[in-house]
Amino acid sequence: STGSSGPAQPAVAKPTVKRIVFITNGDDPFWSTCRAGLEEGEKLHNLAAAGLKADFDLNSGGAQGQIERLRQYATQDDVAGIAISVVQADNQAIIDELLNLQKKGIKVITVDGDVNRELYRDARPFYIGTDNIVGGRTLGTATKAVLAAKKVDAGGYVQFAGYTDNDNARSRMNGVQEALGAAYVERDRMADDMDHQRARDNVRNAITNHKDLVALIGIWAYNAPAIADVALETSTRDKFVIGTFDAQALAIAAMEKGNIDVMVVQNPFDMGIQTCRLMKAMLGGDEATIKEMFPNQGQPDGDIYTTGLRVVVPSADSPIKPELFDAKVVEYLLLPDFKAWLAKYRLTDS
Amino acid sequence: MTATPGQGGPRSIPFQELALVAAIVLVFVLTGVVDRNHTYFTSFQESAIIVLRNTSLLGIIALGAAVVIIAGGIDLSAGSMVAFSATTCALILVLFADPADRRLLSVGALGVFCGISGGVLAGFLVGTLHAWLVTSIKLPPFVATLATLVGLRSFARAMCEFITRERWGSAAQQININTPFFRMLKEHGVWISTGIFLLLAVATWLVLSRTVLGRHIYALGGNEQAARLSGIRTENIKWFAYCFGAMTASIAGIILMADGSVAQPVNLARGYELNAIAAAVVGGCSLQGGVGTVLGTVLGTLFLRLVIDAVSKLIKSNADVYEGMIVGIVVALAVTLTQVRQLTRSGGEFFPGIRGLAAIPTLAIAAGLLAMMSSANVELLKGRMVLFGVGVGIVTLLVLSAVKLLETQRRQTR
Amino acid sequence: MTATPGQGGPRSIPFQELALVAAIVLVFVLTGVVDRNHTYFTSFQESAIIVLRNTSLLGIIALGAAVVIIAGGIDLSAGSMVAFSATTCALILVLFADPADRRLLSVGALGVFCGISGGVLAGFLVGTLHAWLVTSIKLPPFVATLATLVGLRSFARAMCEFITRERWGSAAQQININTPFFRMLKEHGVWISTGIFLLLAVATWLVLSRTVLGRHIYALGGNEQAARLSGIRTENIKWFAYCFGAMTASIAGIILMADGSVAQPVNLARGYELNAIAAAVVGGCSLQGGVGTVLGTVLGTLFLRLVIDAVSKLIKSNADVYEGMIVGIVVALAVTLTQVRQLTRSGGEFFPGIRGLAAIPTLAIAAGLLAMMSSANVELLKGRMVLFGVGVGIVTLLVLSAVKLLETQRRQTR
Amino acid sequence: MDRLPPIIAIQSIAKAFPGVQALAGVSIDVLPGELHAICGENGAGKSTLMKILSGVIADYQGEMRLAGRPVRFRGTRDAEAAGISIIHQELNLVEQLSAAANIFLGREIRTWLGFRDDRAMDEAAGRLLRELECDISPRTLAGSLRIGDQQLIEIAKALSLQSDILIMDEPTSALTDAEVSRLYRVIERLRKRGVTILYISHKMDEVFHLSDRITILRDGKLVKTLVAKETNPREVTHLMVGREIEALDFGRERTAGEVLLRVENLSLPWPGHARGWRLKDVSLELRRGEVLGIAGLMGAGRTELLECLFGAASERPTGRIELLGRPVAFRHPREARDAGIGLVTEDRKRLGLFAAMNVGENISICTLRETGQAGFISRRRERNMAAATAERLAVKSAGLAAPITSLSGGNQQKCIIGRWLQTKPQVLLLDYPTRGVDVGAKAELYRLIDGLVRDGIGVILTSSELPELLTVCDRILVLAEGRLTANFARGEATEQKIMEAATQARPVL
Ligand SMILES: Nc1ncnc2c1ncn2[C@@H]1O[C@H](COP(=O)(O)OP(=O)(O)OP(=O)(O)O)[C@@H](O)[C@H]1O
Ligand SMILES: Nc1ncnc2c1ncn2[C@@H]1O[C@H](COP(=O)(O)OP(=O)(O)OP(=O)(O)O)[C@@H](O)[C@H]1O
Ligand SMILES: [Mg+2]
Ligand SMILES: [Mg+2]
Repeated sequence: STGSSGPAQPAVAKPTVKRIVFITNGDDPFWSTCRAGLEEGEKLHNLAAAGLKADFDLNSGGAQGQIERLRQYATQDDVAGIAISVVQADNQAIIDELLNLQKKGIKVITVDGDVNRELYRDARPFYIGTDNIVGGRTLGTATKAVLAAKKVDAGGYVQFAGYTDNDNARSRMNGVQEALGAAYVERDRMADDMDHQRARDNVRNAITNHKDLVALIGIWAYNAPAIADVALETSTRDKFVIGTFDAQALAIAAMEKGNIDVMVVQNPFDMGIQTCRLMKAMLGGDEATIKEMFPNQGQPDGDIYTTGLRVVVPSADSPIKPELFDAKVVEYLLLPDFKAWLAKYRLTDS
Repeated sequence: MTATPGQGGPRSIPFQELALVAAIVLVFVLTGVVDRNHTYFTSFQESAIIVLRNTSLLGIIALGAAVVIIAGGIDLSAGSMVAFSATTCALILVLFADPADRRLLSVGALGVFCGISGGVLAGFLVGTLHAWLVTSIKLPPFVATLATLVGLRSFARAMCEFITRERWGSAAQQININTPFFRMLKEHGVWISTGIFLLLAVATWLVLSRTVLGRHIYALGGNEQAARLSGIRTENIKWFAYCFGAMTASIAGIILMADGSVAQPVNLARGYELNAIAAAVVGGCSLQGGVGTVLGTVLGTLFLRLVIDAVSKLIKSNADVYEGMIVGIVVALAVTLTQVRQLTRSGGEFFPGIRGLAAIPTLAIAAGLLAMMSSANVELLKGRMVLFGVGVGIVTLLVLSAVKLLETQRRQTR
Repeated sequence: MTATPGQGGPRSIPFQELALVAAIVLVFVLTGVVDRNHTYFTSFQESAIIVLRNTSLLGIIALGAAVVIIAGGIDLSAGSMVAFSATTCALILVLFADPADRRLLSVGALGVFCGISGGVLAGFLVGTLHAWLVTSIKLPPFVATLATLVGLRSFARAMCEFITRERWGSAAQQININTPFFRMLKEHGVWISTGIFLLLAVATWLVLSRTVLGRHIYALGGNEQAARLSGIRTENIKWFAYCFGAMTASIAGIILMADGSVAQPVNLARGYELNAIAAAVVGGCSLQGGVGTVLGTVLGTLFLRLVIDAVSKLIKSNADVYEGMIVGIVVALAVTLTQVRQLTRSGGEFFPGIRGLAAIPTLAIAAGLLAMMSSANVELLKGRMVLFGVGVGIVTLLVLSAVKLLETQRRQTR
Repeated sequence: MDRLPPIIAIQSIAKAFPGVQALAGVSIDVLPGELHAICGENGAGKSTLMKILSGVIADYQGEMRLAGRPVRFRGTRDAEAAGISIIHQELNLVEQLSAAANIFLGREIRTWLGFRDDRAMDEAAGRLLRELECDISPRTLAGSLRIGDQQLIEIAKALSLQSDILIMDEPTSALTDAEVSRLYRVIERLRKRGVTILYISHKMDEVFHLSDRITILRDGKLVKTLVAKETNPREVTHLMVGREIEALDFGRERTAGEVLLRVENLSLPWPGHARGWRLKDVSLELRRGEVLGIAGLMGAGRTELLECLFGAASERPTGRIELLGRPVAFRHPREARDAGIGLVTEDRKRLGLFAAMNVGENISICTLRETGQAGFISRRRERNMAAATAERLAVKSAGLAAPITSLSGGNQQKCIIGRWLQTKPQVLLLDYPTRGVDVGAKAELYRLIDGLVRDGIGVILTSSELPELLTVCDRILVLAEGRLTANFARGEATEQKIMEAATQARPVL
């Protein structure tokens, strides 16, 4: 068993081993995949040789939790680098802590959740992750395709997320809205404060409250199974097109049963790997690798490394076709292929 | 807390329950009428199912809370207990499942049985722990269950990470349950949970109102020393009460797990303990102990959930923002109701002295803000919201001040 | 709750405080030594700052909780009050800021002043509301503050969404605060909050132990009826206590807002009320009222936070998984400590009857699981974790059984 | 009689509580069928001994033989099984439960299904209450009963056991003379049945009226066991306190001064009650330097009357109250206190003491403002004032820092009186101050009261013990069902006349 990857570290390891700590923005299974990637990357890029080890820290305490952790790590002198998925892009306090860490010579990058780029771009040198607005557009396009295939050219839809004003949620929702266009009316954006029970109740209420719904959009990973389940339980599945983000085990199961039309899947696994790669390079002063990852550094958005997006559809006869998407950004996968990929890395979610 | 004699005594309890029934009918009809879609009338069944699901779930926990409260104790740990039992059950499933099978599809009947009984057993053990802390270590129930409230959840999280790491090689913060049995349970979720709820309610009613044990529970809550001197083994009664409380919570935990087909210790059922206590209190249980009924608790739970649901029908979007306010106001009003007779009779004033004077603006401001915010959902008030809010605030201020004046008058004339 | 006579009585309080001091020193030294980075010694200042920051924040709330508890009440709403005052303050800033300026950079001195006093005023109003509900409506404090616990937070959320929608056109669930003044506050966050904390502590100490008001608070908590019949205006004392409780919370709210430079009603300071009560209880306040000291509360808070910090030093990452357990165990132990003399001297048994018998395996299982999980952090136990856990479990079982046996022996010989 | 073997043989039993040695090697033989009285000052250990005997206290030294067989009770159930039942000194009722439920609490009658049989219990309870000549319905909530009736429920509860040894620990402390004589009749019946009774009381007349033998305890030690016929109250009280109590008659040549307190047509409503009022048209005046006694049955409204004068009544009273000529209408005890009135409550534990505070703090609680300025307390002056008071009242305690709970009942009472003396009151209201106080302490309290009125304050004193009123008071008013029914001057009052006035419902004035 790979106990060493656990939340806790051997107390007698040599202090010369420096830690790279990955701080998440929540405790979604999404992150277990990312952690797997991190462990993979640790081996792949042989951090041990460089006297480094990657360490995964799940923050379930929101902004305060992240601030608290960043402060903690600032005091621990075996921490060499921090990779963080910022929970609030505009949170000045988090920015301050990031800057403070770098003042102490600790390398900091953002992964998956970036800071507000207009304001705080220089709070971190690099960002690794999805472009959420693109992700949103992709999901919107796919959903629209299915709607078109169903001959539904008007109606309302509701988007579900943990916090509707969280940065990545907002940009995804905006992307979806943009892509679905004016023909379809956004009835509501429902927040569940990451309470799964409430996530379900939100869907139930949406269905009873808005009579003209044609699509239900799940923005955060756990919204997908919530939507699918409720659609099933209220036997209204055929009334809605269901498009969701990420691929929780439950969501995959739901798609197998045909209860989800499309999943736009990020690649947290790759995020993990790339984090190790970049961190090692930054700490080892390996400019070549950095150049390789960020070829057009200095130019606009040159500090962004986008990990791929995947559109996963149940089967080949889905109305969603590869040519709808820009192949450079989006990888089109059928569910079986996607599951095969998961199996390859013994993953359950993505 | 100052005792309120006679409150909820046999004579007054029917009153409480009748009031609740009336309130429930009222809320139902009103909502059905006011709601633009008239959902309650048009799609009665779906609405009923939603309310039932939440009611039965909360109700199961509330029954436990009620018994503990009637016995003169308090159990703050219910929410954590729910998470704990769900996690325990899930982890047992993990151990029974093939390590490669992270969706727990491969768990057989034995695994399921062990899982469920494991969860319930966990409840029993925690209840025993509570009883031990309270009776042998002599901790006040509030402290003992406060400790487990914070302790159990983190215990569950730690276990979850540990076992998954050992079993799967990588720690997980939540466990997805696709085990066929629980999927099945989920399919018929409402009916099963409602069934269990009613079963438990009837059983609890039998125990409380027809058995000697029940009488002793009331006696313990009413006057512990008297109970002890009458030869009642009060410690054992407490043992029963806390075990009952914890076990109902653990049953709810398993249902919740099946319903969400996930066990997530971090925030599963956070704060449910307070809702359960609130439901019991709304149902007429007195925190001084010795007072309360099963029927009242059931009605209280139903009322609470119905009101919450009604609001989500009326305020079409983001109703959950208002849920807390609803619960708070309902609780305050319900308990006030149980006192109203004392209040009026004893010529007690509502706004005595400066204290009262200070309370008036407070209430006015609250009313004004509430009006302003809720007006956002009313078409014809759009744009005039601030005006409306201020108006309501001022009116409240005037009305309350008038009351205050009258009271001062009355006291002068005396 | 069963009264525990003499608990924390005048004589035993120094004991409590000395014990706490000893415990604090012990934890500090132990952690400093065991921690592989020896952070406490190598970078004492940073560590101290972290602990101080958390201590002062929790401590400010704990002081309020302590006063309410000593006065014989309870305030469950502190956490929500924190969120409420922070939101109020932030919203006032929003109103003062230019609608285009969502980072609230353009707020001037006046705005800041209004914001802060608005937040504190909110505290005063809520405190008044509590006092009114408790004294005039005669709600039990538990119920009254339970209602505001759930109500205030949702009220804050609703206000936040409403005002931002009205002002900015789009509803926000959180407000980022970049106002220069609060940035400045944040820069020197530790010192300011620590300063306020100490100031409040000294003031509270003066009030409680040197003034008539303070003595009356103890009297009220000790025996409300007698206090009233001694000519003490108990309602006004309650008014003070609840206002003090709410206002300390609102001050903490503003500090927390500045420190996090965000006001997020949804989950700001969730559960702080329980930590505050825990700190007060650890510090020797009795929930029966009439017992407790400021020094004890301060030490209790420090101890609680220090232990939590120590764990995050020892367990390098994800320490917060264990935080709950720590708090729970510390609280249980601390209160047990205050009783330990009664327990031993009154010849009370630890595991009486079947109840005791049932408690033993419970404790053994808990111990075993704990050992198993914590063993994951010890290198040489890797792989033997399960073995170790089971071992510890069995040992505990045997030891406790032995105790049980001895007790049975002793009662036989009697 | 003495030839019979003792049914209870208590052999050198000792019991220590933290701080106090409640019992030290007490040995008593109780003969079958006798009524054995236990006498002693407060804190002598009477109740403790009885608690041991009835299994309430399980850990003690020494041994006990029941009809020759050594026994050691683990709990009350063991004792009941062995045929011992007890009526405790303090009321132990569950107010939320009915009278019947209280009577059968812990021994509920079950149906064959194992469920509770409430009807059977109600009937049985009805029978018991009728036996006690008490007409309350078994279904009424215990909480809504008057103290006296609650006491009778306790007695019924003990009788329901049909046990052959019955312990009565101050059963009459809350009973009126009428109810007491009822109790006497019950006791007679029990004794005919051959029930052995252990009887504790501070009232000598009861002890001598009932008992065959009297055992006297002092400071937890056995002093002596006497045959009632061969001794007299004087000797018993002497043995109890260890010194003579000069039963001198107080109040000689006291001269009443100007009117301090005038009450006209005071009425106190009692909503939701058939009678409708607790007090009706009560008029009285209290002069400087006199002790005004108020007699009446339990529930007559004595406490309520004092509560009204003190602004502490639950309802708002109507009528006119003048203090030194100025009309007053107190809404809060604070106002009464500032106006110069003090009230020493009837229920010491519930309404008087601050258990968590020490002696000094208990004495000074009413006069803290006087000690310092601007709401601050001057510890030193507080201590001095308290010390002076404690000395003046001769409070026996281990200093001002001693916890109040460590004092005997009488001394606790003195502390509370002292608390009010510090407020320099014009009028002092004493509601049954000698309740549960032993003879020695009583005498001291009488002397204290006498001293106070001679210093020129007015005292209103209630008591359920007529001799006490007759000894101490200059005038005695009688309350019956909330109305004044008689007004006797010293000398013209006799127990006979007072009882007549107290039992008549219609006013004669
Ligand atoms: N539970 C207890 N804890 C501590 N001390 C106690 C307890 N019960 C009794 N005592 C002490 O033991 C001594 C004897 O008490 P006990 O009640 O037997 O006296 P008593 O003769 O019944 O007095 P009274 O006439 O007032 O009833 C007293 O000093 C009392 O303070
Ligand atoms: N039915 C009742 N309901 C509530 N409280 C009562 C009732 N009857 C009496 N009390 C309270 O019990 C206490 C004493 O009872 P009671 O009415 O007998 O006073 P009392 O007439 O002064 O008699 P005593 O002074 O002998 O106790 C008083 O405080 C009174 O308010
Ligand atoms: Mg006694
Ligand atoms: Mg009285």
